[in-house]
Amino acid sequence: MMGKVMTMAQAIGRFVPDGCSVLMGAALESLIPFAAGHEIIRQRRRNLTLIGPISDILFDQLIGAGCASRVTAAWVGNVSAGLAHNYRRAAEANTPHRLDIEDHSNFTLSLALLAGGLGAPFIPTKTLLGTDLLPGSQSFQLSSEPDTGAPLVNVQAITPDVAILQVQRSDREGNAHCWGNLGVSEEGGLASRGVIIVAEEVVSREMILSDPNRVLLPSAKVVAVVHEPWGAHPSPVQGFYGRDHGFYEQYHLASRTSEGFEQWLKGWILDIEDRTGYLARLPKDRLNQLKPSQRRLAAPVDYGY
Amino acid sequence: MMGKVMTMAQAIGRFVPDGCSVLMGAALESLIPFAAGHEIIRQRRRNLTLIGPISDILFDQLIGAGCASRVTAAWVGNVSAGLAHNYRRAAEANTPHRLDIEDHSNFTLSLALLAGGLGAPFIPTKTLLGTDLLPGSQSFQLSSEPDTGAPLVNVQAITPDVAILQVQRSDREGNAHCWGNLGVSEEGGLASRGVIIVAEEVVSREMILSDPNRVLLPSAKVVAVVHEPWGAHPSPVQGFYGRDHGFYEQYHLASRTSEGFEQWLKGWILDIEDRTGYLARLPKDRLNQLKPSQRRLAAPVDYGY
Amino acid sequence: MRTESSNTQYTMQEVMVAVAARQIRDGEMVFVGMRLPLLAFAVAKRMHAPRAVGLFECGLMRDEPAPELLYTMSDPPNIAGAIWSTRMINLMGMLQQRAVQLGMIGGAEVDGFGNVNTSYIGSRQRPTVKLPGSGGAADIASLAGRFLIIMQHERRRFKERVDYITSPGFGEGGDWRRRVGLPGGGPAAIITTLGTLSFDPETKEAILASHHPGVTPDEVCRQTGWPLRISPAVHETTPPTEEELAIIRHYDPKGFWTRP
Amino acid sequence: MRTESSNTQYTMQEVMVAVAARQIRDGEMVFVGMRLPLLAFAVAKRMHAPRAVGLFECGLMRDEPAPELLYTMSDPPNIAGAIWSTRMINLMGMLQQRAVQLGMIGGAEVDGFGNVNTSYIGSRQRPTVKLPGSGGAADIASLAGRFLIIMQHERRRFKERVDYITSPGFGEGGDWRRRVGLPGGGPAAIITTLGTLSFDPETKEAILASHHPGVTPDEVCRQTGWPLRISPAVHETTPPTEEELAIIRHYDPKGFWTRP
Repeated sequence: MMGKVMTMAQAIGRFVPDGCSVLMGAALESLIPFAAGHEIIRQRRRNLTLIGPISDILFDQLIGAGCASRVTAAWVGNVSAGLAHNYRRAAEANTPHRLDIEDHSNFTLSLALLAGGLGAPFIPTKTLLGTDLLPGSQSFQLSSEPDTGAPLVNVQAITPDVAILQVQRSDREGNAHCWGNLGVSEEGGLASRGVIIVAEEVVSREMILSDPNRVLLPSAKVVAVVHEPWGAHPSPVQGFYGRDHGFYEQYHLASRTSEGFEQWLKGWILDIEDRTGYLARLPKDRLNQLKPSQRRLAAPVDYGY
Repeated sequence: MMGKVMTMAQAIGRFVPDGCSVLMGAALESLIPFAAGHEIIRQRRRNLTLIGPISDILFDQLIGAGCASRVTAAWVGNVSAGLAHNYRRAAEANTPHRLDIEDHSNFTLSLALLAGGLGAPFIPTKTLLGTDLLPGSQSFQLSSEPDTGAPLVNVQAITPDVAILQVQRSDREGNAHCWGNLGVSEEGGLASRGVIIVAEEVVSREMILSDPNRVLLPSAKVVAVVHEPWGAHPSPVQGFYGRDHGFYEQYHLASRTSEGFEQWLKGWILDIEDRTGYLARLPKDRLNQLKPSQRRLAAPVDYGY
Repeated sequence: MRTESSNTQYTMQEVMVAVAARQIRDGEMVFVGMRLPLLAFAVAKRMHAPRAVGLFECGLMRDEPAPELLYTMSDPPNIAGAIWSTRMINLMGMLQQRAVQLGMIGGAEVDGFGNVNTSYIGSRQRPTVKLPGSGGAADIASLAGRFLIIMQHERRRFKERVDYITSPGFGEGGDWRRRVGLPGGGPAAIITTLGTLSFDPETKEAILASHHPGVTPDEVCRQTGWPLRISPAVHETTPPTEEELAIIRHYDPKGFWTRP
Repeated sequence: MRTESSNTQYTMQEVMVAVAARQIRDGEMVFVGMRLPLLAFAVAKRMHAPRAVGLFECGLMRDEPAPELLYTMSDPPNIAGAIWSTRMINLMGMLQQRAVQLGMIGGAEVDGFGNVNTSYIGSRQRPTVKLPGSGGAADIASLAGRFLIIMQHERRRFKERVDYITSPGFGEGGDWRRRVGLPGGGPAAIITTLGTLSFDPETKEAILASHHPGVTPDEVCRQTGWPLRISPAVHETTPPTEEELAIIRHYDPKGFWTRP
């Protein structure tokens, strides 16, 4: 029996087929699984549905590379630098091809994933009433409170085919520890049919089980564990590395034109074999600069009895 | 300005008035705030609505003491020993007085509290369809899926006036760490208008903030912090003490008759001033026997950057 | 109250644990209830289902049984070494997602379609006996792929029709579950102190499938409050093996749950 | 692009931060948005609202500003020392519970009733400009007790009617919010690079409340795409004090957000 630990190429090859729906960027601006996204691009996946609250340039890259036919998101852009150029070109000019956009807000996307993980068909809310996100959307149904008749929006459940979640550490079965802001990591993982865990460290089962409250989700959901140090760069991973702000800025400038993006894509993804190649292409000492300058250990916790 | 740290008597006196709805026993069989319940009994509160998934004899004590006019729960009994005698007497014979029972399952109670914390009017589910919990209940509304017409149960939100949550440690503002099975502690705290934190240890702000993922809920919700070591006895607190199974058994036997319960109540609650008196009444060495025989420290976690 | 059979002494509770354990298939997600199911999960893990995963509604998931006897599912030995310690709703959500293949519940009353009452005996307004209520049992019965009912077999508990349906079995039989909209598959068996009942695939009536060693089919019928159908293939329950008994007694050395 | 006024040099972004900070009241729960609001929260905490609490939709709550400049709200310095690191939905739930008194959002287009567009310029089917979308802004606008809109003041952005309502202001004015069922109180102010607009309590029209130092009411009107009403009490915006500026520059020493 093949275990769950595999290379990124194997994980993407087996669990992210053409046409599937994939949740990424669940922790918002941190823990973004860029290494996984880049491998999806390298394997030239097509017609993916990208799902995520905001994506901070990962979705922009996948859209520009032609992998996505649909985006279900609250926000697609470059958080510290501005608009997402490939997203714009796709929406405004069908370049590289047509892109369907299912607009959510951060709240409705998290409700949709929560409903998915709960096995509930929808969850009602009062957000977005009166906005232009509602008319014609498949994500929302207008409804009303049975007692008062007050308007409600029923947010329909989302159940992605696969979630790709970056974490600090995991054992070989996918029992994983994750810390920092969680965004929709838990709801998204529970709502998805399978989860690919991308871990900075693969550690012993004993280490993970020493702190079961820190475990993100049940390993029964996990189909693959990829050991990929620096897998979230340029986004930050608490305790491991900070955010590479300059990288976002450079991408923003490079991707202003289709040609500029093609060149960026070639240099940073297509001409490179894997994450090791990507890291080697970073300026000398960049990784060192991003490493924590200070440890900040959590207070001890005793599970003894 | 008076801070949030106060005695149990002060906290119950100020924040658990007659007629209010109070959530307790949110972590099911562990972390049950018995010390708080006993103080409610000593202060002779009346007409409370008790809310909790199961209560493992705490609700039985409050019902027997005449504090409750309503119970919203999934289960009221003695988990390791059997039925709850006071609950039976109240339901079967209006002794000591009439008790309204709002029946839930564990899932619907957690959905109701989740809805309360989300500010959603209800959450739909398929549990309980066809059961006798539905007819005539105010907690549930029969509905159907808009697309398919399939039956649904809309579980109405619950927003308790106050939640009493036992935790391992808290700072003076109510930033609290809690570990072990959480039950509905988080949903229940977020759904409630105020939270009383009962802590085994009151620790520094720095200790709590060293691990913000371990924090149970926002301290802005917390109205009182009570430092009450052994406050959950006879229920267990991971890392602090185990479950006193014999105590449950003894209560079960003592409470078989109203007279037996009255005597138990007098001995363990009414004739005692506070938790210190309660602990002093326990057999010599009982507390030592319940203390952990082994430490099991969680693996270190680094929030550094 | 031990029964002699072949060379081994065992209690009816031990038989029930062994029978329940054998219903757990390898790799399944199992919603483990209180008391005997806690032991059945441990036996199955050690015997034939090493990859089964146990879900405890208080907010725990384990892929190894706790190392010592559990009086409640929130006991410290069940928390330490869990693979997930979380909020109850996450486990209930997995149940509603249809990710849980098997659940186990107890009951005070059951009827011929496997409906279970743990709420009110007599009328709801003025019950003769107020029972503790659903806990998570109604959710397991509503949503699990299939579930086991584990009960004391007495005529007053095995009623033609329960006074109150807390945990839904097959309702009025036939396609009742589909009609009322319940997603789970319903009860797979009633494991009692006298035998094991399964269900007719069409009518969903309970049928006597096996009688425990030392118990005749007739005795089972006498303790059942409706005319109990007997399977043509009815047989004596395979008693717990030495190995099964050893595991049960390892976890419950003083017989807290198994020697009542 | 600094403006000289009294003795102090400051940028329009610094004015905006100071004006936004003054809207935060002590003890309030504040949903802090990206960019300038990050700084406004820090200024308010240090100046007049020491007990304000900041909510960051990525899943963080803080009662002290992060010790260094944040490029995004998930940056490591915002996580370390948070009073709660959790799931997004918990913070959004507090917003819908009406527990959050104030939120701050940005925008690409706004209209005279404070409706904000951050989604589509032109048609939805074939937009001239596809903007990033709502993020959490539509939720803040829908649900917060009140909210601030912080924007570049240009005629093409201040339109009689926005092409698309992402974040609802007062809709068509009057009691529109109540009619469509929005629980939050709506926009309290639009803080721009030229001045501050408040809203008529009855009609809910935007009104020029103050113009920033060096800017005339006339200039503000010229940069506004509808006939902007001017408050009878219109006045010059109180410029940032030395103390406010010191705090802003402590947190943004290189002017990443405040010297565009």
